[in-house]
Amino acid sequence: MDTNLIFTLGGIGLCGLGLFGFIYHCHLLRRLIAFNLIGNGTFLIMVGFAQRGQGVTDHVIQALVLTGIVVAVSATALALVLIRRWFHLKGSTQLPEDDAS
Amino acid sequence: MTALVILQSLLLISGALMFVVGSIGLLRFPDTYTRIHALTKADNVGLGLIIIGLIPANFSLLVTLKLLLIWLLVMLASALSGHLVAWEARAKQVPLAPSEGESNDELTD
Amino acid sequence: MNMILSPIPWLLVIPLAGAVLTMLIPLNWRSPASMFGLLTQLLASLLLGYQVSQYGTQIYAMADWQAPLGIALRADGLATLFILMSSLVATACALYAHLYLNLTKRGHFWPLLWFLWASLNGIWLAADTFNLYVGLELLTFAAVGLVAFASDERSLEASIRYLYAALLGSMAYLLGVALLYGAQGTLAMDSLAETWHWGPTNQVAITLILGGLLLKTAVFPMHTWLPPAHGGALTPVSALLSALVIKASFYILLRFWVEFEVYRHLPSLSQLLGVLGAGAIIWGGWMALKQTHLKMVVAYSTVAQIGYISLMFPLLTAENSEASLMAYHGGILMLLAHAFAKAGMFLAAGNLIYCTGKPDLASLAGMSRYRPLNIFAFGLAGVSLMGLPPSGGFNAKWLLLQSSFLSGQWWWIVVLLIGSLLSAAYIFRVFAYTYQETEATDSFRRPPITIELIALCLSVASILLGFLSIWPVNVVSLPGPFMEAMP
Amino acid sequence: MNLLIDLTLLTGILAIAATSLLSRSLFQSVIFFILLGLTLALGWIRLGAPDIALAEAAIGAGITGVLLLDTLGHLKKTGKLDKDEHRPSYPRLLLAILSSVTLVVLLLWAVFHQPTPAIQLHLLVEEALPDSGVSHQITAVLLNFRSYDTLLEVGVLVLAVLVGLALQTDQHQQDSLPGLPNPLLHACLTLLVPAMLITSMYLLWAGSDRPGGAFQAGAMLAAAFILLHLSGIKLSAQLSHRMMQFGLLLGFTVFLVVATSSVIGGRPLLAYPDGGAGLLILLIELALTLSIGLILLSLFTIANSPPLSSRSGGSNGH
Repeated sequence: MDTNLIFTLGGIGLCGLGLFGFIYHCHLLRRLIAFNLIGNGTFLIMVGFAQRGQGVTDHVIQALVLTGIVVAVSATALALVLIRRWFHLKGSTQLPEDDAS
Repeated sequence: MTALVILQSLLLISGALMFVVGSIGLLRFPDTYTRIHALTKADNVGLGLIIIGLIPANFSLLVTLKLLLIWLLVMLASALSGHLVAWEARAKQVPLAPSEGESNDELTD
Repeated sequence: MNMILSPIPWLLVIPLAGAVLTMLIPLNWRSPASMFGLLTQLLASLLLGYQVSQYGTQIYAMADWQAPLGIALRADGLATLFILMSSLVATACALYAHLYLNLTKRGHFWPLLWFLWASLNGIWLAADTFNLYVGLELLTFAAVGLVAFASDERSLEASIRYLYAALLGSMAYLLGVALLYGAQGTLAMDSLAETWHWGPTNQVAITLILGGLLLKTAVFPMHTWLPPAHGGALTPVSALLSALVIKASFYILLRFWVEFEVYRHLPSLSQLLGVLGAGAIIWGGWMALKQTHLKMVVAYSTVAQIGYISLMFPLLTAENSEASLMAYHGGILMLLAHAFAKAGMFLAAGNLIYCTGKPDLASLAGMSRYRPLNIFAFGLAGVSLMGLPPSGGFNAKWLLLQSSFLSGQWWWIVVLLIGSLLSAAYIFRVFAYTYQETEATDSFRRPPITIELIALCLSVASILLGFLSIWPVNVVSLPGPFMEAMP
Repeated sequence: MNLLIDLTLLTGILAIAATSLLSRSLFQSVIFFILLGLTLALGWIRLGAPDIALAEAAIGAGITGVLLLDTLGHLKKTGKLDKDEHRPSYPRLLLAILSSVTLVVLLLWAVFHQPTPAIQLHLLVEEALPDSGVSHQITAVLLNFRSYDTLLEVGVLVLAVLVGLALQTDQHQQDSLPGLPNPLLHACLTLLVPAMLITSMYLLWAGSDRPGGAFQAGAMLAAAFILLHLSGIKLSAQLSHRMMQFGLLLGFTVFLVVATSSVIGGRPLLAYPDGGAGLLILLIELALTLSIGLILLSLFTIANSPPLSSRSGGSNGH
């Protein structure tokens, strides 16, 4: 059990938890948090799994994760803008329950 | 050398203990004001102990100064945030805990 | 080749610069500046088309670093065709938007459109898996922004649904890319294909990537986010989304499918995709038949059409290379015909709604007498979508039918026939409404003739494609790594 | 010993994530999410990725956390937060459990059958590093080898702000957040803000040969801006709308101009001229830092400004 494997497993756990929350919850903020959990899990898997394969610290994948983190924060901010507008218009924090994806 | 290691370990462990005590205080104290007290005081002392414990590990002046700077900034930040929380709580008239009563769950509402 | 004369960088720089510029300059200058941009984009795409058909596939090393270390762009026949398609459709939609939106809305529309265009070109040209991820995110944000900026309740709900589905899809894609990198140590498509081996890691990676992309393409049963988003957006946006945006994730799917020879190793997956496609054809057609709002009919028709395009996957088999080639050509033609026909249909539908002021079908009564040109545009697009001769849609369906015969998978023929009947039904149903004469109010707004002509041009293009099918088929068959990996 | 630390961190991360996901109180969820970011930063250090640790703490935990908390506060202020939170349906729970278990099993299967990668990209990076103009590998990858990705990524950031702006009709509207009139806070700001600015510049400078870089520096700058904003000193009020927009786009523009100039010079897009790479990278990073700071601030203030009353009824108005 080396560090890379342990954190890869942690990433898998986070992805699983996040996906569960993303589907299970209706509240838009909770689903957003769940999405961020999947994101963090994916980043852990990216670095842990790549470094486990290469056997050294892999700076390429670390750079990619930096890009990923910035994209994730933009996504979160965009979603929050939409959620706030939705809340303002409808006074609700979840989407109508016809057949939410 | 070993004496130094023992001293270091003592400092680090007691610093960690301070954090533990602070966390317990945060969970167990009855109202906002006492919780701030537990948190900030224990954290400042705990971090101080840990930083003093870290200095001799691989002594260099630059690193020592950086560590002390970290301590200083954390103390400043925690004092300020403690003050702000208390100030806001007072402005909202969050009551002090009655001497024997139930805790009012400020943090979890 | 001279670096200045290569149009590849300009296909990315012009839209990105257009986005920055249209954010900075005053509102009333944004349209003229964008018109200039449209012109240069068209020229650049035509130049690329010429160069690729003359000199073959072009590789462009970004920042002068060769592929596994740096990012390479690759313009092969498929990419070139998609660049030309997006240039033509986006230009038409942009001109329409310029005439359709008011000054403030237009001001916000231009930068979003330029970002959308930049991401589309980036995706068509990309030959790097992570670069595709960033391109997909850029595309998602631009598309969500365009949906949301109608800024009423319905479009806001649709944009939130769309954003959440798309984010989940791209995260699944990224997870797959992470696994591929861990297994092979590279992100470039070419070097991935060279060192590819079908271990469990790669299988899981491909599953995740396909899953994510299917969600983003809105393949049945993951299509629920699509109809509200495409039906609820402003008209030119609906056209852009249906004609181009969903094609991007499909295009990536196709590239992965062929270049990594997924069809050879996971044949059961290709049958599954075919079943999903069949489900989409039937369910989308059925739902389109039940809608009461005009744009929702068109949006559900997109769901069904995605189904047709997905039928190309089970027909791309390793056993019968002739049938596979036919299916590939049929699928691409279907995609192309759908891009033009659906853009034309959405614009024509938007014009009709503009006339009546109401979005529902019942208020279309009398339209065929009042706006015959518009109904004609709608009808021509309908001909291509139904697959009646002579149209691009007919040729595409014909190729798919023949391919099903050749490879002995007769059950897809049944699906194709049922789908055609359903699409005929929902399109004639719209017509039936327009021929009704009621004594209800007869005061219609008159749209400018130019926006009707734009819709007509797109519909005519989808019909013309029926006569010119040989040209796109030749372009997508130009030799390159993609064609080498074909069965 | 290290194994023990790793396993403790792993357990902590999973426990915190589960709490953040399943806690009844939304406030607790957000707080635990921020806590997760900080714990993950420790994890990144263990993985030998100090750059990501910095970014995770500053962006993942800091900026995301502030955005979430602020939205939560806004929802609370407008009342009736938890009222419409009925429990999700049973089939939904089943679907959630099924898909997450499937995902975990698939991923575990994939991870434990990892082949040896055929290509060792890090060798190529080391080989090309002397020509990249910087000596820190991550900065070299981000701003030289894969600079195209970074260009598009900055585009994503700009686009997020753009969408936010497009959803506001009146761009000159000030946000509703009153500043905190606390005297001690304002006194401390004179000490804290310069310290933050210096740290930000240090991070930027360090990026060329040590962990750090434009994104971390930009996040630090944004933190300083947001702190100022919260205490009532509004940058958006000080700068004109046009100046603000120019600042938002500066980084992207500089990046794009540098990229295009190399095409006009007859080289591929984004290729730096011989010997000028280091200087140009620093220039781009400087502009990016400022823009990222402003962009992250705008993402915060846009979310904050009062949403406008819904516009004229029909969606297809001319």
